[in-house]
Amino acid sequence: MQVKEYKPLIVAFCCNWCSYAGADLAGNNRLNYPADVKIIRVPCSCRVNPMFVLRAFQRGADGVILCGCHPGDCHYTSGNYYTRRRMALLFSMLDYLGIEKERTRVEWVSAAEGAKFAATMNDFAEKVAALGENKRLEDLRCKR
Amino acid sequence: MQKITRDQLIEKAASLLANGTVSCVLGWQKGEFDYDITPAVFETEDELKANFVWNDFCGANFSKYLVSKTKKCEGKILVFLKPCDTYSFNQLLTEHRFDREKVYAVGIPCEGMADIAKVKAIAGDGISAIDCSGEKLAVTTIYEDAPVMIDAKDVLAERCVNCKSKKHVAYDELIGEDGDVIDSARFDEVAKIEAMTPDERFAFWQNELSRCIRCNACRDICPACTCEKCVFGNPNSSLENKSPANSFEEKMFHIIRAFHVAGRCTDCGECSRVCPQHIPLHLLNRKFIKDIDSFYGEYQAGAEVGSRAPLVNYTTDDLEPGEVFERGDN
Amino acid sequence: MQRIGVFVCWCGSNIAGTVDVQAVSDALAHEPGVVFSTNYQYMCSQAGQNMIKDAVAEHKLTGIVVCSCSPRMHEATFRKTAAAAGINPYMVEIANIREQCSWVHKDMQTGTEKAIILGKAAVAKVNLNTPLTPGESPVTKRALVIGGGIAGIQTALDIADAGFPVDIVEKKPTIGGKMAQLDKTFPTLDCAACILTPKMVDVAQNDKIRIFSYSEVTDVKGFVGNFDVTIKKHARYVKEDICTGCGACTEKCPMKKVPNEFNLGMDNRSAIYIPFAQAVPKVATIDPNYCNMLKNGKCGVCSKVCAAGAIDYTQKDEFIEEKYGAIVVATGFNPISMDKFDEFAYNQSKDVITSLEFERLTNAAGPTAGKLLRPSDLKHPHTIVFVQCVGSRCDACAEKGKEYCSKICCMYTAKHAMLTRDKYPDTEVYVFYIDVRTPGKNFDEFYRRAVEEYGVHYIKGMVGKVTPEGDKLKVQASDLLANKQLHIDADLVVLAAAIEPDKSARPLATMLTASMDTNDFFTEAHPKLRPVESPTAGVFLSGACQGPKDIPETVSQAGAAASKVIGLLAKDKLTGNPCVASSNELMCNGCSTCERVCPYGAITYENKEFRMPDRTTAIRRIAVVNPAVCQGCGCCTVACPSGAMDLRGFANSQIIAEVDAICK
Amino acid sequence: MHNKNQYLQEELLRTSGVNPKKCMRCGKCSATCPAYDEMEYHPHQFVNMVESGDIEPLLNSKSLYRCLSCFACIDRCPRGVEPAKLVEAVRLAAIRKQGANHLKADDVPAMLDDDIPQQALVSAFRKYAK
Amino acid sequence: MKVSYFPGCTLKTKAKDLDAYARKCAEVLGVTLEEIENWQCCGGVFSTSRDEVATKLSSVRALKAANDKEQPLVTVCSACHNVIKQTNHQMQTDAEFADKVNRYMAPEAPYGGETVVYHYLEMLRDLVGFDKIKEKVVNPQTGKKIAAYYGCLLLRPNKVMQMDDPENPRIIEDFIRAIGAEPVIYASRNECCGGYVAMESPELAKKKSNAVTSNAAAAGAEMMVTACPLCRYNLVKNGSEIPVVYFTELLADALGVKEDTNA
Repeated sequence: MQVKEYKPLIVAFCCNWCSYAGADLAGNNRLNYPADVKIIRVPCSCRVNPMFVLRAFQRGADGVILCGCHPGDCHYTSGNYYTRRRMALLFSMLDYLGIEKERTRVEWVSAAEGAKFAATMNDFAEKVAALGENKRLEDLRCKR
Repeated sequence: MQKITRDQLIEKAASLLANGTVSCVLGWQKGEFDYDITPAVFETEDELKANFVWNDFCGANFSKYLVSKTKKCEGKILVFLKPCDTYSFNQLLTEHRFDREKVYAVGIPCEGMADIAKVKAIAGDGISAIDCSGEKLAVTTIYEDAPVMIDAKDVLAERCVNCKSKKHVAYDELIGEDGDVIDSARFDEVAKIEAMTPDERFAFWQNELSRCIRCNACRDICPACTCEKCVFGNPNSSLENKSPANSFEEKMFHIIRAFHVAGRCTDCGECSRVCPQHIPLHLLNRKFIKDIDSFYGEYQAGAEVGSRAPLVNYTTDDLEPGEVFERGDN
Repeated sequence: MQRIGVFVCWCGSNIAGTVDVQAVSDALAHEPGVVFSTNYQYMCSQAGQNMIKDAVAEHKLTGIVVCSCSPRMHEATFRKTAAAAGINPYMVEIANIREQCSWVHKDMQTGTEKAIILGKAAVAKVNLNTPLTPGESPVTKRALVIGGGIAGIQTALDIADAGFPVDIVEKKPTIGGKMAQLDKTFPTLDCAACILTPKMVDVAQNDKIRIFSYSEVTDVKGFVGNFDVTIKKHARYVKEDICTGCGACTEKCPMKKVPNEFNLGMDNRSAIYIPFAQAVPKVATIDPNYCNMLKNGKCGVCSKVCAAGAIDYTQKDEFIEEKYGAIVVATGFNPISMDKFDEFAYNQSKDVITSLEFERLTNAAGPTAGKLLRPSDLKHPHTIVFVQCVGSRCDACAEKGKEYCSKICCMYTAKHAMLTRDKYPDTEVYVFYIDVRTPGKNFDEFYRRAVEEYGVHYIKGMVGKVTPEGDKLKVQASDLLANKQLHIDADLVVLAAAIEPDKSARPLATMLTASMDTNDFFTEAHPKLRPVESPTAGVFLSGACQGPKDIPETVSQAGAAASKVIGLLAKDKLTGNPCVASSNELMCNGCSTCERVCPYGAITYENKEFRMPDRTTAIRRIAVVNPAVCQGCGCCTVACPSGAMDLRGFANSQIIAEVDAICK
Repeated sequence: MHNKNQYLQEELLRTSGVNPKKCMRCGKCSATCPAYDEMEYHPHQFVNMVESGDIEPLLNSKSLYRCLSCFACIDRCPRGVEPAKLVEAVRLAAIRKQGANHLKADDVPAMLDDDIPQQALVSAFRKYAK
Repeated sequence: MKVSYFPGCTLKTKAKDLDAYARKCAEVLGVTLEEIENWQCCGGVFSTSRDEVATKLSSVRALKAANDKEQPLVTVCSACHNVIKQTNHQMQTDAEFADKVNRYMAPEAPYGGETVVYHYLEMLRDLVGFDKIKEKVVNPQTGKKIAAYYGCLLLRPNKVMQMDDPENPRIIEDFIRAIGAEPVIYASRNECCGGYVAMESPELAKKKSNAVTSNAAAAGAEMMVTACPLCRYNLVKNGSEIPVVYFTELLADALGVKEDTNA
């Protein structure tokens, strides 16, 4: 029997102003991180609806990470403060339902932090890979 | 037994109808069974005398009905509010969901409501009548001649065992005495689940939520769920789904529902009361309330009109989403 | 169904080196909606752009996906290309296969696979894109400056100089602000009045500038380019246009025991008064709290002596409504109250004063006609102790004072000390400091001169207690460098009180939906790059309302704010960002949740009549987004419980389509 | 820099609840101290010396017994450092040592007069002895 | 109105008059002072150290006794007041400390700082009201120029004591006005008299006390009032030029019960 190498699928929501630019900077500096990470650009981390996070898990993502400007640096002044509350509660609820807490993360990455972006993605991908496939929040109908 | 009587309430309603203060009354009426009490609109004293009910099964929270009824009723509506109902009442006012001018709210004390499941556990099936007027509940079944006498304390609904407040936070008029906010143990159950291992938690909820038949009763009764169009019924929302096809759907529905009411849920407990599958849905909402209290400071939705709910508020030094797991973690 | 063209860029070898561009364009050709797919060496080049234009024409494309570098690099380029080709620029999406793919992955197979997925996500999004048109709104070519101190004066003059009309609203009877109360200015020691009053006259004489003195803003509606402002003009009981400012009334007024706020209560004025000789407008004002005529109808002297007939005891407050395109906040500062710092005995002795009071005591137009005499007995003080940082740099847990450095105190104290030693060499001057902070052109040199040439005693340490006894102020202080406790018998103690934003700032911020920090200073749109703009479009900041500032800094910020205003008013129309929120009124609950998270105040509510399914009508409260104010963060879309609120260009359905495409 | 008094320092900071890092070296505590002239080490020095780990001189100094516990430095410190709490912590560290009482019962009679109130006596014992 | 009362050791010995007048005046003002049974000395000074537990137990016992009767706790002596109020505050805010205390005392219900502590002056201001005192004055102290002496313990640390503005207090001045006299404001009213250090260093106490009294005299005071026996001792012993009396004595005089008091 052939065992296919397990590769986690990670969805990263990045705010346009800081984190997406941070990801670009990681690219400019040729800092590697796993290709398993796929970035979706949103205007602000506060645009990310918990529904999107669940949707990603449903469709087969193994980890979801949100990146935004550092608190206090939001392009829209306060967006990431709301993100912080929303995701704190959402993650706590997922944990309460017994879903592995390492599958979700919020990280603040500025436009200057290309290295932090790459390091964060490496670390997150590694943690998610260690957990293996997302079973607890999967929808078998959507499996690859 | 409730401290105030049906007659007191009818008398109050009749006099408010008679002097023109209100044009209709939102009250309880008997359903198919004595314990199956449904909300109804009364317009005359005769109707009240014939069908109005007030007993240990009048758990229904009328606040939500005001959203549609105030739009339909010509004059003012009289609504009877138990202490816990007044929180939902305020929360809906905060969200501009009905016109306060069109409501005459009468606060009534509540000694706690009975849980029919607990009654059945004692008296058995085949209940033909329940008399709540005495010191004890007299439950008559089709199998026995003599009624089974049950102490109301033994069959209190979970939400009443853990009653958070006997204080009315909104009313135009109060019948009886006002009580106090109670330092309840309502978060103990949540804490117990939190103390489990992730595997145990997963198994616990898998077991509970797998019973969900997606009847939407929890949503339909919830006083925080008054959306003009619910996301779960909207084909464009990506959340629409009519049956809990698999465990993802079950979880998603309940997570999103709890999240939608987070910071707005007054913990009235109606969701668990009406769940035909006896899923402890209040434990999801209470988890958010407990988290909100511990992360952002105590907040009781509906305690006052116009307060800023925790999810539409922030401080610059809120805790980070990653830190929520460190708190109290072994 | 869209007709989408996919254009994969090689970026020379930047992309093509790690991504098989042919495989990408082939794979994407089969995606739903894609009718054309190709790749080219440099998509952003003229040739590449022409290729897109041609394809649009040939294949009747309605949407474009460019797989290339970051959208932050060339999104604008390709949007222009699309517009030139005749399709809506917002029908373009970029798949970032360079910065986020070819540059971070080494393996060709991995890179190609990821590039295809990113391309698919972009295609999925474009399938749901809709043409967007930026909204346009007209610009009212008039500016409002709130506050008539040096910040407001300079801003108004600069805006007027560019040819735009400006109104200044000042709550006091005259413009001039704090600078008018100062004696000399550091580090050049020119006289404040000599440099300020000509500017005040310029304002008065400029036909582009109107001054609403003794007035305040009571309501602000609207948005950038289109503000509707209500200004309340307090009744001054003197007809402004008739009064000549001769001053006869102030001389004859029998009520002369009114504390003179211009001299900080150190002397008295009459009930009808002109704050100071060079006031602008130079018009008398009757203080209704003290005027006997207004209080009990007995007097009327001023009316009798006024040759011009300007007195009008029946005048009422007046409300003026005016439209503005831009608003500049220049509300300034005040020294904090010394009540919580009574270890310095400010409330117990007249001879313990604040630095601003000291300014008046040394000012030729002040209560002592410029002679340095102490308030209690009008004697010349021979020992003066200056205390720095009173109420500044306090930790929040000390529960009094401010956490920030007030910035101007070190320099003005050096100035006071130097001037005192210059004029009165027989006076011993002590300055107790924690740190001397003098960053600024010629600032440290100035401070050193105070020490070296003028012999001011600078002592590192703080005063702990001031005990008035007899005609002395016993000062107990520490000298940290000598490790000694000092006891000085002083004649005058001067406190460098922390400064705080004017009390009117907070209600004003609420009216403007402009944000403030915890100290009530206005927040700038970006601390480095947009320091004179508030996050609220069309609202600009000038002077100390944004943070402690000295005069040169205030004037430069005032000019910067003016140039921003001029830039705005020079436009005939404002073009907005079309990626804004909009609410589906059929689904809106009117619950106000979105309004509470909107940082721009872009959401308002209106009651609208709806036909209900049962053929009745009902009035419902619904949210309305002002597209000119919305900046498109999308916070409201997540806050909205019913999903009525969505964001154009980043709609729920589009993001979900991207998620689905990535996870497929 | 090696701090040989690290354990004692941590203990002092913990029991006093003082964070000397908040100190901005303004000297207001020493400016306000009524017992300054009788002290070898002054309130601001307590803060600085504990922070730098230079604690022994303080332990052996009479300054410990001159603090009047008037709390003026606590109220007037603009940074909320509360030096008196640190003096108290160092003093306890000194007198809690075996035989290190500063005041012995035998010394007391000589200090008394007819009018001295009891509270002075009990206070002195609290402050000087364990 | 009934309140729990903690007299303290000095009020049972050297300052009996302070106590006797306080009791008599309370009677007149309609307050019943119920002395706590078996109270123990508070220790005279509060240790701010978080690991000092045993020395604070006597204060907790008094607080707990008042709490059991659901009464506020009133003290007259500034030192007792300071110690008890600070201990109460520590019980409220330092959970580790409160836990230790509760384990040590093992009360039926743990005590968490619920008792409200009043100084007698606060009781006059907040529970009785200076207006009411004014009404009850039969012998107004008209014409007397009186300097209030707060010392340190009444006001500081302000975060805990929460009695008045620590730098510009007015509670005693208001009291002086209520009994018909004229308060004299002077800066040293919240400076230390030398306290217990008087035992070991009488010179220091003399210096501090003289600074206070001379400042008050220079401000035109004819008399000083204080609430603290140790303050009074230091001021008087070190040769105050003007008399120093307890505020309760003045109050008793104003209320016309000075002669009836068994002081």
